[in-house]
Amino acid sequence: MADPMKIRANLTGDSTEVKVLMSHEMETGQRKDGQGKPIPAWFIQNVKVMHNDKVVLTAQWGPAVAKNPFLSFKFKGGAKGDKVRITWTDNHNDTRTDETTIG
Amino acid sequence: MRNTILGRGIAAGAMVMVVGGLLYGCATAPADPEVSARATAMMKASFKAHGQAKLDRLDQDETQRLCSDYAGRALPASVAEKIQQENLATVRYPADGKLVGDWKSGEKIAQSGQGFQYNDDPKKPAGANCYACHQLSPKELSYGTMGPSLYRFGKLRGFTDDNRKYVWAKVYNAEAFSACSNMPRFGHQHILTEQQMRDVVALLMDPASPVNQ
Amino acid sequence: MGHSATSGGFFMNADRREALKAGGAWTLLTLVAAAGWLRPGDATAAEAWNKAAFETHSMDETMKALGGGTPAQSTDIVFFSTPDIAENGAVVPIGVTSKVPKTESIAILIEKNPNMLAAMFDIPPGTEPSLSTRIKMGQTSNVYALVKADGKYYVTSKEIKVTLGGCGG
Amino acid sequence: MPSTMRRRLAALASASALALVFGGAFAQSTEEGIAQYREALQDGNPAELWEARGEEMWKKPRGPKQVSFAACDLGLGPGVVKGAYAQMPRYFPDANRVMDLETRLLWCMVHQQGYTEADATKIKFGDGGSKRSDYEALGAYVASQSRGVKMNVPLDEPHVRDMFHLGERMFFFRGGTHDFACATCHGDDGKRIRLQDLPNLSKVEGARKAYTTWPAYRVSQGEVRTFQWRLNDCFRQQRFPELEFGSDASIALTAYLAGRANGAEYNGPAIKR
Repeated sequence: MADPMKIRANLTGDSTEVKVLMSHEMETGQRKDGQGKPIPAWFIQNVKVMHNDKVVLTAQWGPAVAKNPFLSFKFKGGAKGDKVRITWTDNHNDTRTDETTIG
Repeated sequence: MRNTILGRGIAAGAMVMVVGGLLYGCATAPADPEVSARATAMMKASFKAHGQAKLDRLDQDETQRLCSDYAGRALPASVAEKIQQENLATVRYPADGKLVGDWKSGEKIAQSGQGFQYNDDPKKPAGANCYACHQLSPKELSYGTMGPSLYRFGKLRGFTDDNRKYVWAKVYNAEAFSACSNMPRFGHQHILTEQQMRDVVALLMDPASPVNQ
Repeated sequence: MGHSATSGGFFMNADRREALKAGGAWTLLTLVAAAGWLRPGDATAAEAWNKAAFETHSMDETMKALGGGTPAQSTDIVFFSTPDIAENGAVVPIGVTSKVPKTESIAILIEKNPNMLAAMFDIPPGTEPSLSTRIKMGQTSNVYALVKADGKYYVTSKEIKVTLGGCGG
Repeated sequence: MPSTMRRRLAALASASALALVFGGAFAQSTEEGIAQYREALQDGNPAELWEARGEEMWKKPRGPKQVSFAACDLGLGPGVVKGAYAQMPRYFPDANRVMDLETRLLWCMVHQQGYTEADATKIKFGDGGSKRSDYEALGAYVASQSRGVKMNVPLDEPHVRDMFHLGERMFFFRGGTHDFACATCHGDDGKRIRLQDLPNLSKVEGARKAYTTWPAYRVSQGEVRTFQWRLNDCFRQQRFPELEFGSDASIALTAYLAGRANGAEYNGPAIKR
């Protein structure tokens, strides 16, 4: 199973800054292994960030997003103690959801 | 037991018990021959042959030994002179007298850092990795500064026979001109082939080379 | 009905637009998803990944796959924390802020990558049209930040040089 | 439309490139560009993913004996992690040996958790993919627990001091086909290899700046690298044979560099190109 994400959500004024690190190969499908066989593409395709029950960001990624992806953005309306929940789904249909509390 | 990581450690620990007290309190003596000898013995026990890199790579020649022992101290003029003389004597010029090859091939050699590492294929040609330390063609932004800039080397100094011979000899054995130089001895240590040497000389000494534009 | 995560952004391909025009079913699904009634894993299955857009080699093809026209150059799109030179192409930080009113989505495109589109983000109201991420670059290239705002496309670009790092061995 | 559009975009691109040059708000030089790059990377360090994995590993019972690292003494008492990395390498009487972090972890795995040495050293270094090394996760975690702590390698201890001196000689040892020593690349101020600045590790300032960043996440490898890896790969590039994991030479050189960094605040695991 995929490793947990590392999520930070910090409130400054009325803006919540979310920073997330995900553990993922993000294999491009362009590389070859030691025997010269192509390594199949394996990458996160969809990301969704929820604040409590509201979607605050969705993303579609291609294999050009760097390995162990990083994403940072800000949204309004968050309060300390609220939940921020992030889900990713990759092209193998593997998925992972983690959450944190706004601090 | 001695073949394990932890086992080896215990054996070494015992050695420390014998000589450790002796060193304690002594001033730092970089070239203390006893410490150097123990460091060398420790290294030989701590490295293993891997691919083309065998343990004999830790056997120092006279130049390497002197430069190690005097590292971090002023190199006495007599020692420097000895190193330069001995290394100058190793320089060989090609039998056909042809010193300048193809700068395009030279540029590739200057870009490549492959060769002689334990994970390198010994059948593939080695590079000289000139750009790791020198600026050469202005098109390459990623160059190092351990050595001087060689941009416009031939243009500034002149495309003369003497300069071509000097470049050949310098690439062949840099210790012949500058004792304990950081530059590898590409000819003397058989890092580059004779033709590769010519190509590198061309990169610096061919008027058409991008280095001289 | 206002914005939802999937309405009006890059995520919408032609089929989806048709679905939306047809009303009813799709709108309900997005509302359900937005309200969090579908747990992640359920909802993600319904999320779109615009395969065609991730297989393009030029801006024209990308715009076509996204269902948009020629983007207008805009000084209201700004790169931040985006270096001019990348010490390693495997990880290149890219930050994009859009000051274009009603920004709905932001995409990052790398001209000389095997496929041009790297990432697209849908920005619902309440989320600042500003984000940063990291992408791979195979070589020195122009990087485009493409913004969709109020149904129109805007673009800005900068060149990022990719250098060979390390000892070269 | 296709080609005209492409051309228009190209024109836009060069126009904005000019704006960059004349605007003056962006990098004026390669060095500044690289500095911007490094600065931008600081925002999020994937080493945190390794730290989290290492913390879990540290706390869970493991090995044939199902013993956790709570029994493992890194020098400050069994299970104490806080500040331990900043005081390593150090002498461990129970092993009668100076050990760095990785060697000590190995010792705990073998002597407390019941692993064979062969099992515990099967994967010394990961490959950034599915091949993962426990040392990289544990190393990231233990090191992170010294963040903000001043380096304080016990150089007054005779065994450590002896290793420090041997490591110093090793630093200046020239050998191999290319005559390289550590000092070849790391013995002068203000030099770089390609575009990489080379810390002068023969000086206290350089050793402090460099040592306190390891272990580090290497973006080029997508992997956290420990100091054992750093030395191993330096010697590969030096054209030496392979430096063995946990060998005395590896510990002596670490003792020299870590000891030279004494007094500096530990600031890793860092993120590097």
